[in-house]
Amino acid sequence: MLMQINHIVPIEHIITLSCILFCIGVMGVLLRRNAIIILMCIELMLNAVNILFATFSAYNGNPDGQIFVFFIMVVAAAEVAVGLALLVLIYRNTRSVDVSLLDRLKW
Amino acid sequence: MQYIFYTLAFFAILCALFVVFEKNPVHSVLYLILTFFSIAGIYVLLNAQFLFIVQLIVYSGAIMVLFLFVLMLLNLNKDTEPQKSVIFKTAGAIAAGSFLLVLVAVLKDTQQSTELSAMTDIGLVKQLGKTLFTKFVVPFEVASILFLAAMVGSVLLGKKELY
Amino acid sequence: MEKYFYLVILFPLIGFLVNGLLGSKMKGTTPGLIGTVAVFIPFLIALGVFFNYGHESQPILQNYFPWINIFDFQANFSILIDPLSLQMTLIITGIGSLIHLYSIGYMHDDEGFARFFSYLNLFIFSMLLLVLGSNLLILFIGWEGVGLCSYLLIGFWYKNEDYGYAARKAFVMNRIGDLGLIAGIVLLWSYFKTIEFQAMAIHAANVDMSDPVIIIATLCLFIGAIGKSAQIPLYTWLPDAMAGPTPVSALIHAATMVTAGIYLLVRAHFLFDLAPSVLNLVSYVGIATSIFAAIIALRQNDIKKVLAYSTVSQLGLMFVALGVGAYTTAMFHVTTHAFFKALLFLGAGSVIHALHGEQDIRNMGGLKNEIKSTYWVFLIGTLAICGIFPLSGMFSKDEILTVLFEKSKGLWALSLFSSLLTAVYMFRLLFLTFFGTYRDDEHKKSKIHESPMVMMAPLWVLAILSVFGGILNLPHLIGGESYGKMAHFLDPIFSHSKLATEHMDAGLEIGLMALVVGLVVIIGFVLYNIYVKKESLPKPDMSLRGVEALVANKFGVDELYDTVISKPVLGISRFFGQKVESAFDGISGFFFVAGFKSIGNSLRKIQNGNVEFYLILMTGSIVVLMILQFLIKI
Amino acid sequence: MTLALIAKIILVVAIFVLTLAVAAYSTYLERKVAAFLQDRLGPDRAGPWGLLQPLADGVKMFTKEEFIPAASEKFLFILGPGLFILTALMTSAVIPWGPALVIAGEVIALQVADIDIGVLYVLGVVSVGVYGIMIGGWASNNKYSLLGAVRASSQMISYELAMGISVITIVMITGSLSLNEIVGQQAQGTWNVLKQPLGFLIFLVCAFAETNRAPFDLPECETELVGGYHTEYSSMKLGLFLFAEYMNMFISSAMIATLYFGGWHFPYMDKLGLGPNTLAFLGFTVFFLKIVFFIFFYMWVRWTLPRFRYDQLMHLGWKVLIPLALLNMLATGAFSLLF
Amino acid sequence: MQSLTNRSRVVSKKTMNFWERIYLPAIFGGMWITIKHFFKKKATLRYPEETREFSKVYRGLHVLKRDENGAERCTACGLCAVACPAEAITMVAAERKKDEKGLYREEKYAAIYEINMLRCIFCGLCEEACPKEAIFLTDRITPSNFERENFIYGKDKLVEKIDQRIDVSGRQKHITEKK
Amino acid sequence: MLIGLILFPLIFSLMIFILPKNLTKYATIFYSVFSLSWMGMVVKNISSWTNPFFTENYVFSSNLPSSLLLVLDGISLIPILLTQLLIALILWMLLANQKEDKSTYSLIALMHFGLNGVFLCADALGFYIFWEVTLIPIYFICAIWGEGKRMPITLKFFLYTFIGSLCMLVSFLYLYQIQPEGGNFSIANIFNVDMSATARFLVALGIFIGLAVKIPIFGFHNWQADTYTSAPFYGSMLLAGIMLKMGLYGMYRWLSPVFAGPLCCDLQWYIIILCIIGVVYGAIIAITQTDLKRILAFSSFSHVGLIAAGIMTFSHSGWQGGLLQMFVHGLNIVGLFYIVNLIEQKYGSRDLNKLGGIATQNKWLAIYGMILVLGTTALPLTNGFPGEFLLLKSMFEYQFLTALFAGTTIIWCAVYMLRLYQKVFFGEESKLVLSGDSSLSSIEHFILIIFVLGVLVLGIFPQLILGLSESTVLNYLTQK
Repeated sequence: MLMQINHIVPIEHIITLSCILFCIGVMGVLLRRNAIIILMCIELMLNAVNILFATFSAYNGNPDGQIFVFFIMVVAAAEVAVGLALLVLIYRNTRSVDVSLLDRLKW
Repeated sequence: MQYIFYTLAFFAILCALFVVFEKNPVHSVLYLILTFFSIAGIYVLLNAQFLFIVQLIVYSGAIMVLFLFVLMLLNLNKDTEPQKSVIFKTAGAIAAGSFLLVLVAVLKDTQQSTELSAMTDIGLVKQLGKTLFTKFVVPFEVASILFLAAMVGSVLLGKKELY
Repeated sequence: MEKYFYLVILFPLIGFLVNGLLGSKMKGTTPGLIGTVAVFIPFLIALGVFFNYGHESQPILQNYFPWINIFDFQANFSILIDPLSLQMTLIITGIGSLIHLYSIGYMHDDEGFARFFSYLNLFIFSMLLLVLGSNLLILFIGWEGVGLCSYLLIGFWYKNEDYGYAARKAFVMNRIGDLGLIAGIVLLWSYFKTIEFQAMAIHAANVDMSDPVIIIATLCLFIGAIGKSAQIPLYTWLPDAMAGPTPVSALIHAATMVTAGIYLLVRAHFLFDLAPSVLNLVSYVGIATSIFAAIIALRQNDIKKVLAYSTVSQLGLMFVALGVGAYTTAMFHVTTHAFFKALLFLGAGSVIHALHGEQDIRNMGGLKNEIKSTYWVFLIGTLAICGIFPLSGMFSKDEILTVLFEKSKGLWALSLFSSLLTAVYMFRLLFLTFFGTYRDDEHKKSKIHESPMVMMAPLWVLAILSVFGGILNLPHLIGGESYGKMAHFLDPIFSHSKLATEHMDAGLEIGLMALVVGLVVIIGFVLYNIYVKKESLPKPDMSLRGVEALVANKFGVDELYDTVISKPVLGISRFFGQKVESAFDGISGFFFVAGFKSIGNSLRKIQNGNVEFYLILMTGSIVVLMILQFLIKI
Repeated sequence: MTLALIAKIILVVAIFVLTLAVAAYSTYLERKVAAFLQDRLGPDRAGPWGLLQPLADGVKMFTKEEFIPAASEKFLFILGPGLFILTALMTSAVIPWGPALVIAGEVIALQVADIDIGVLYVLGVVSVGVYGIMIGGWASNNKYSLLGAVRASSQMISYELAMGISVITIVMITGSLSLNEIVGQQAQGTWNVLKQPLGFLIFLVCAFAETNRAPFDLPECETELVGGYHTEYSSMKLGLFLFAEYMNMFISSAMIATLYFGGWHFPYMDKLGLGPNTLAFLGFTVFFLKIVFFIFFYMWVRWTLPRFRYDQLMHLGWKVLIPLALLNMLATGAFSLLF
Repeated sequence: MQSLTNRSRVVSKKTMNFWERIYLPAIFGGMWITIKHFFKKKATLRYPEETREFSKVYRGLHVLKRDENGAERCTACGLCAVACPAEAITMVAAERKKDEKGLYREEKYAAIYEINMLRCIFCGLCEEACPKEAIFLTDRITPSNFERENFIYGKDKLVEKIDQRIDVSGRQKHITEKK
Repeated sequence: MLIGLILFPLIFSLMIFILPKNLTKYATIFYSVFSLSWMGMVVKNISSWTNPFFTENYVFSSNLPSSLLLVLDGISLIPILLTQLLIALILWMLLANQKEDKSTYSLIALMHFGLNGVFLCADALGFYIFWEVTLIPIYFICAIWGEGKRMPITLKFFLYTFIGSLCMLVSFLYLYQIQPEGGNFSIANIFNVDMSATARFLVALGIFIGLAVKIPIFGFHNWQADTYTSAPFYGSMLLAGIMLKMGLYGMYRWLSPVFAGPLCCDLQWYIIILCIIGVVYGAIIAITQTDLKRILAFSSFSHVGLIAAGIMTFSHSGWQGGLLQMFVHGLNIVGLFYIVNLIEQKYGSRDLNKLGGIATQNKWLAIYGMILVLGTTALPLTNGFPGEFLLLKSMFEYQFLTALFAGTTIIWCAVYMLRLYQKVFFGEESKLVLSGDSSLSSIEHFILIIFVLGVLVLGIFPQLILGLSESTVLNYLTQK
């Protein structure tokens, strides 16, 4: 039942879905100033890519893609852990998570 | 069958849009969780059980909880986020939009793929485990080191003495 | 005997090493004796070879090891024994041994006694290399070596800054000449593909006259010679070189080293023969130097300075002779000049020794009674250099004048003038030093003493040589059948010379001789009248005016060089060292600091720290790249 | 097909009812046990021995005033308890309740869905379970509730790790993620608790923490947070929260029993020579007894141990349990490699 | 300092050993204790069905006694009110009418006699102070009420009913002994 | 065999950190002796003096376009010999100075590693990597133990060399990139390409800039004097003695193969002009300097300019003379730096105006100094002469007037060297000299005697060095 998706849904549609999600993520990153939201949007982008991987994996019958999704998740988890820790730290210092305030890196 | 997919896809996109446009960060998080659930559903449709469950555990169960936790910890309710200037907003929207345009254009340009195979059991844990621990064993180990590093890093960052 | 000829070179070297390394531990005069022996044995060897060396003997080439041997340049460490080098060897070792002997007495109180002898031995070694080297590069070793020794010996009393300055001046001036010599060597190599004298001589026979390369090469060699033999414009170092101990002045700056230039020209005569224009230049430079130095000598009051300028003047005469192709004549004058100038210097040294370091002739006078022996030898020397018959100087000088008379009347007249000037300043020196009354305080007078035997013996030997040196190369007129022994001896060298001269009419020769002698005698009397009878003294330098002051001040050439060369060089050096370097600093600073800074400053505006801006920029550029990729397919 | 489907539907309904019933009676049991442990009698007025007390409570809950704070996020405020109970219910789908029944020649497994990643499913659902608390706590717009929610989330995440790792050891031993198979293997061999005493202990502790039970009931501790995340809740929404908690307790007891105590298996089960249906009934009974024991155990512990301080909780989770679990895993791995 | 009781223990802060630090034995010990209590006899009294025995000297709700003839004993002397530490008792005396002879034992009687039960501390001093053995504390419990004013008990509640005499002999004896 | 030359320094450099402090001395002695004897063994094993003597290739991965290709031929033999000798000497000097810092020894060994690599590696990428490796220790040496404004000066030095070497890297990468499929970085392949004249010019320019900074050639020299002055003495020695030779060596090995075609002839001419300007410029500046190290720096600048010019003439005498002079200059300048160091150590200053009369106090130092000064001044029968003569010869044959201009170096050199010598050793003793310690320890004597012997022996038998490279140079130049 489930295994028939590749006969029903054209792969392009899934790819398009992935693209749309990715671009929504990009848009979120660009539009929002809340660092947490931005981080979330990055997660969204990662997920969009994950869909692609999973799709190609399923359509090509090659498990490697799914393994990559797995790795991406690993990296995402690590990224979120560190990123959020950083955010908390930033918040402690600046009382805000507004990215536009984070211009101390400039020299 | 395909309706499930399109429903999920529609739902995912809708929720994703809400993630971006919702004022309240907590709502954003919740919408993102919904998006992730939809994506998990798509994984199921793609016969990727393992991914489905990992998506559930890792993204919904851990990452998003973490987000929510941080949001609550910092008590960032709505309206604390200052708005961007219109220029940046427009620029951002245009950039993202043209990005999508380009992506879709590229996609259009690619050749229509023919269906290749329909191996159904690749999403099973056994199958993935075999691949993971043979072909990808080194990246796997590296990933665990990465995790360790991330853990140590976040613990260190959380320490008060650091700043 | 010839087999062991390398010992000639080796002994002085050994002497140098022994004295240099162990000398400070030896007691008394041991280093002096070692030094003397180390020169005397080579003299004996050379003498042995000399007597073995017949007229028909071929030059002996002794090849020791390849020194520089690469694909396109070879120079062997080899020596050439032929009449010319043999003669020079004899002069060097002979006079060298005498001066060494003299030095034992002269330097015996000096704390650098051993050092002095090691330097002297090193000098002898270098000088021997110079004259014995079979190729230009070995000659160059010696050439530079003697320059070094000259430097070391002039600056022997190194605590004195002025002496050090004089030493450096000598060395640097020599170096200027050396540069010319190197250039010449290279040119000759590239022309002949050899720098061996013999090989070059053979090749030279097939070369056209006035080949431009040869002209430039000979010019270069001549520049070298100018430096070494103290000709205009590089002569100023020689008078200053009198800062060294007097035996040094005698050995190096009168008898041997300064004649290296003459030797070089003689050695390379086959090249100069091909370049008449250069030869002309040689004679012009020579005569100019000769007169110029002689004029300066007229107004010098330092006993050694007078002799130094005299040396320059005599060297000039030799160059004049060379310039007209009278190589043998020049060599003859080199030889006799070595005798009497060494004698004069050593005599002067004896005087200085007697007066405990006093060198100003205005503070002397009447010494002929105090130090008779010295007086006599000095007198002989003076007469010899002035060309009084039958002392050696007369023969050699006369020969030059004769040749010149034949070649060019103008040069002859000028040379004659120069010779007369020689008489003037020499008699002035003699009279002021030994005649009249002692002009310094009596206290000093009581301390005047005659030099010890070890000093006087060489003096007397030299005096004898000065007297009879003429025998070596008597003119046909006087010597009859045994005339021109030296010329005969040297004949194989010059056999190819295209400028070989014929002897002139005997009557004319006698006339010229008589003219010179007569004039000299007249000058002698006039000067006797002025300095002894009237006891007129040279005025203090301060009170001199006009031309006199100019002359006393050596025509201000030192000052001229100072303003024209030294000061600008120092100025340029400071300019480079401070201004230009800091300009470089500035430029590099501009590039590394200011340039990057300004670029950075302008780029910094992009790095405004605004994350959203970065993000939009990033996305925008990705879009652009993708569009490019899409459109252009790079 | 139809029979199986009907059976499945019946099973689902039955389990649903069972779960609710058990949860309901857990509240009764809680009071009763508490009373007994404190030398009291507990509720005994409603019905014989107070057996109708849960019903009375239900009636009370329903009849109480429905109160929604004005400053709250209304939708989320309502969503919170719903989500919580939903996730609590979902877990029961993969638990094998007993040996398979054989009705009319068809084997009907007493399990709603025998998916081969059952363990992961449980973990996943449990990890999602925290959202109910968090949303509810946050939506109350109350400091205490928010603190409760934050505590709940961090506690859940922290203990999930140790729990997951200890479950992994089980998976390592059995080589399967399917709960059914895990039980089957225990039925063949020994119970896992004997192989994994340390893992069991860790799992047990984590189960306590995951269900927010004392001594880990920090998200709702009355003395500090005045009820924590459900401070603002009243009426049936509070009831749902409490209900869900008991459901969680029930499910986690079931999990403990399944993973470590052989599920429906009891010693000498196959020696009895009984029919499959009897056996299924017996098995289910045994399993249920085990569950009841663990529910009792929950209560027992609750009334024995004092509540942790928050830092102690984190200390225990991160610095004791996770390292221990890792060690346990390593030891198990080494052991299974060596022997 | 000498401790008042001998139950105090010196607190030692010694570092715990391993077994103590993992707490498991302690936990199991605690659980053993609780489970022991599980099986203990329950202390609960199912109240309405069962009641607990009062003690002999229980001091409960007051009663104003009548004599054998049914006449009130109280003469409104006010000694009880004076003795009351909580000042819960107030009274108004009145003179007996002729026709009231059967009602009151003496000429003087308490027209109003009130005890504020919210103030009363059931100390029993009124009992002891009464010279006429008119007031006694019984073993009855003061019933609860919703209103404060209902706790001010008047004679209607205090005086024993003619037909429901309350036995206070135990109390009487006790007081007599005390006196 | 050759790999040992690279490996042992690396091992030692790491090992020295592990060893206890009191063993450092012995380890260093062992190491220096060992590396010398290893070198001796290498030379002894050379069976045929036609090129190359040894080739060793260590392939890390066949996928990499680069491998560790070590080649020893006449051109690399001489700098390698020099490196072994000088490193050993510098280590001994440090021991004589009782320098205890482990890290210094380690850094020098690291330097040794890099230098040997530079001189041996015939793979462009490897060459570049070793080239940069040498920068690390010298950076630390200058930055940690330097004096004066060491940080900005070291930074300047670093930036100069680094930017220079980047230009070189670009050229190498270009050369690699234009090769047909399957190309690699080995020296045989990398220059075996067809290029347009402009490209060739630019490539040559890039490589030249990288080398020119290191040498340094006029215009790229600004870092030199400051760095030499501020660096510690062993830093200056490493810089002037060996690192500078890297640039010269690079001209032989990496620059010369690019030269062909008309545009490059222009470049050749420009380079020579620059070199010669540097020769005179440096010499003239040296005349008025008062800091001994600065004089030596400018002297070194002047001398290497001549070497570089000689190399650029592409003549036998220029190349042979250059190789000889590389060796000799390394020996002399290090010896002089050592003497300067001894003076500074004993008398506390290296200012010309504050010194004087050392000859009276310390006769032997004066003698050693004199011989080294004469060697630098290129007096015949000292080692400076044959090389300088050959270089001048090549110059004269290339262009007479230019050469005459360049030849003035022998005059300038005499001027500033004798001025230096006179001011330091002659004259009346200055206060500092009188108060200083005027004795030489036996190890100092030993080290100085090695230098002096080097000056004299090579002066009399320059063929010892010239012979090593003759066939290689012949091969190189005839192939062109």
